[in-house]
Amino acid sequence: MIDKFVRSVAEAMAGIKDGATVLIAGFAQVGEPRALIDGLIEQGARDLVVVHNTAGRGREGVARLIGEGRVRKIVCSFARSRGSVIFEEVFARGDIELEILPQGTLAERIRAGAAGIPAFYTATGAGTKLAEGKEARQFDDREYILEHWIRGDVALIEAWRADRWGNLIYREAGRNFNPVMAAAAELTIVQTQHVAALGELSPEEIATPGVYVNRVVHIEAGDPPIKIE
Amino acid sequence: MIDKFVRSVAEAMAGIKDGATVLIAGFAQVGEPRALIDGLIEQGARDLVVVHNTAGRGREGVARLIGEGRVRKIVCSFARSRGSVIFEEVFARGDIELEILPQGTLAERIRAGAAGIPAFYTATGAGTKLAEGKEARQFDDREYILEHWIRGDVALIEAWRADRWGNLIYREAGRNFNPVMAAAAELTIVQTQHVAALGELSPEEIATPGVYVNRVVHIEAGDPPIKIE
Amino acid sequence: MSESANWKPLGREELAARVARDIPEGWSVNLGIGIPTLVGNYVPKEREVVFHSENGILGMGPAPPAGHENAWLVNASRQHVSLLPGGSFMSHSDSFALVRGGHLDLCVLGAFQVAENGDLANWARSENDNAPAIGGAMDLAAGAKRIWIVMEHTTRAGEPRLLRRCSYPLTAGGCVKRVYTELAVIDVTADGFRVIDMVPGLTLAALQDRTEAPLLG
Amino acid sequence: MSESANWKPLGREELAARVARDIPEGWSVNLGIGIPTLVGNYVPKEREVVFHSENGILGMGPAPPAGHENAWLVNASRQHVSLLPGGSFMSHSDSFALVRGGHLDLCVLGAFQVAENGDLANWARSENDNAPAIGGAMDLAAGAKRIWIVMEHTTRAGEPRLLRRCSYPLTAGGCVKRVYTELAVIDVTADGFRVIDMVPGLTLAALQDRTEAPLLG
Repeated sequence: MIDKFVRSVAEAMAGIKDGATVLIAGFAQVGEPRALIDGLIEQGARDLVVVHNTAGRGREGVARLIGEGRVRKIVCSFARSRGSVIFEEVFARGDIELEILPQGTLAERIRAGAAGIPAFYTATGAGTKLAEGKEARQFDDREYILEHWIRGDVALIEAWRADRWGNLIYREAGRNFNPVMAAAAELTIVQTQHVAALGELSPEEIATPGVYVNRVVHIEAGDPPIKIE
Repeated sequence: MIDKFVRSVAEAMAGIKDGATVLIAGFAQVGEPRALIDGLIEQGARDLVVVHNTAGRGREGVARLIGEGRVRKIVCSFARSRGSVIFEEVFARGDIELEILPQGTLAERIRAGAAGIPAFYTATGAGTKLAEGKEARQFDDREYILEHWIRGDVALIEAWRADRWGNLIYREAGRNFNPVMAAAAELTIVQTQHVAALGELSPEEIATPGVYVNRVVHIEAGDPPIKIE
Repeated sequence: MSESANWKPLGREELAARVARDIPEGWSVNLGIGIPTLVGNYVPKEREVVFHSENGILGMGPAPPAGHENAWLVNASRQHVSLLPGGSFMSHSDSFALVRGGHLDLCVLGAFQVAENGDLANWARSENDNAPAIGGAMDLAAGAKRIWIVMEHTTRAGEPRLLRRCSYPLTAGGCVKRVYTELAVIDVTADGFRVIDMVPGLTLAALQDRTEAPLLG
Repeated sequence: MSESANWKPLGREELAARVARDIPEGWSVNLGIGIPTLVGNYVPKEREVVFHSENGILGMGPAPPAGHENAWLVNASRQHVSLLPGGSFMSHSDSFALVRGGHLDLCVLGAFQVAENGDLANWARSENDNAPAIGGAMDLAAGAKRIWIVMEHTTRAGEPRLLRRCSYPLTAGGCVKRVYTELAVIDVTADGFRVIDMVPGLTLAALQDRTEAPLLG
């Protein structure tokens, strides 16, 4: 019997290695796998490359992971912003590398990793400062730049409902980076708000099929905060 | 009020020009917009480039469109196969161009068209006869070939349920090429088995949002045939 | 500015309403942070416009009243929103495929500078910002069918923002189709900026005084 | 072949059952047309394997009895199938992203020829087929984590199919990990073909007689 549920966050995080590339989903704290991020801090892996939409806000989650000196490099679309206080400190000390990407390029590079596409051309960023050092090429008289795939060793995912095959359904804007990151990592770890029996999730509605999922832990995290950090 | 419903197939097909590239969804007659294909035959546009998984089987649908001499070029993954009798005749006479693609490359090239990616690298077909004339490139010691986007002037789509915004839900294996083709054409025309009130389709389950859809016609086509041609 | 006695600049809300007037029914529209976000409030409910948010929402409705927020429903500006009947959710990758594939009829953005060839600068005020927050701006600027800009006509110091060439780092080249300021509505054409509307009492000469690039009347 | 008195080749069904024996629980598996399709029938129901079909099905179950087909549920071989609890549907583009992104643990395909370096030829018997039916074979061959081949050990004319180099056009290079024939199970290793199982009574020498490339015992 396929059963991807594990009993604890500690079990879910087992085996993550120093130097791993970790994709962390979530947008504005919605669909963010906070319990797994805390679990990663607890687990102890260092020298991580973290791929997340921001460089962390406030003092929890990705910000805390950075603050504890565990992130060698952050790949994100929002670095400096109101609330990115911990990143600012660490970055000012020169203790973290930064790769800044347009948000859609970030999403598409992860999608390319999931789909076996090592590189693709995009108009986003062409002719701008972000194109520096990137290969440019014309197609039909428009300039595009070459972007490469991003693949994770680990993806941390928050789902609304999950079954024992690892099939996932998300909730409203909690979907965001979750499906694409879940599909782009070697080891995909999920925290789910609810557990569904096999066959209970609609086959038409499953947003991430279990094939992409390795471990699921049941965490009743509750709603994201209404006051957004 | 947004209302993408039109009253007839003739109205749905209005304005399709000679020389148009037409994406036609469906796989093994499931999710195939047969009424729209018949409508296109009726409508009269000629010199078409048709993108479809096969070069037609039997004597109806895409096969009939080809048989009536309306297709200048067919882009497909299955050309010669049991049942491709009409294509064979026309191809033997030299009256149709053929571009043959691996099925996944076909789907991904259409997805690239939908996503604004003019070209991408793929391992599929690298080192084979189908790579001839295509740019090859190594990434991480593996060989890939460059494939270009496919965009349609028109897409013909079959949905299970549609609302007046053009939001679509498909049925089981009837999804196939429908969502990706719907997103990759300038003019996306849908035949739907059922009409839903606005707000009736689950926001989590909508597979094609109405943004991609231009015209919808209600056709109770019924089930695909159990005896497959 | 002494001649301002003759005319009155639009306020933030009036400016948002002015933009909203030009959005036709049926368009798919993304609204950037700031004044652009306010535009949605001025599209009459019976004129159906499909609002998109980069984090995977189509068919956004107005902000819910305080105390009635849905914690799971935030837009790309991290504000709580609602979903209209007909709305739907998608992943970030599907959402940006929609943006980058040219499926938005319009994106309304703020800007620091716009050049007469349509170049847009709205993400950095200096070449030296080494840790910027770009978000989806470059994807939207390069991907949407039309970019309309809402911004103040000049900087607080009175420096023009409508320029021959942008001095700040570009977001995307040649993407801006129209600029709305508190003083005027200006199209970007093959011949440069063309004024299509001004606040009552303002003269083209007075507007030109506040604009670096030449204005066509 | 006179020495066949000493051993009995596997029939189609036995061959399918032999392949099924080696598929562990939890794998995601795509089955090609022909004998590969039969493999699913021999995986015991209690050993959960997630079968994939290129046209967008995960979690396929067995063929329904005649008269109980679901018209909307066909696999990539255009046969009616069923969906297991836990199964799901996806688009062709998502389905092939799954294939091409390396998310299938196994794909079982038929073949015309396999070379000792793992090259596969299974779509054309001649360079001159100018209108072939390729379908998803090249995507599967290039994308799945493992390709296992099920084929007859020789052609009807007795020509070997396990070769030093394929003479037919390639489907993909170096992709085959294992070959199942009616006579033997043969792994493709860095050193070439290695026999890991043979039908009772068959000798390595007799198998080598039917094989162009050298076999390691």
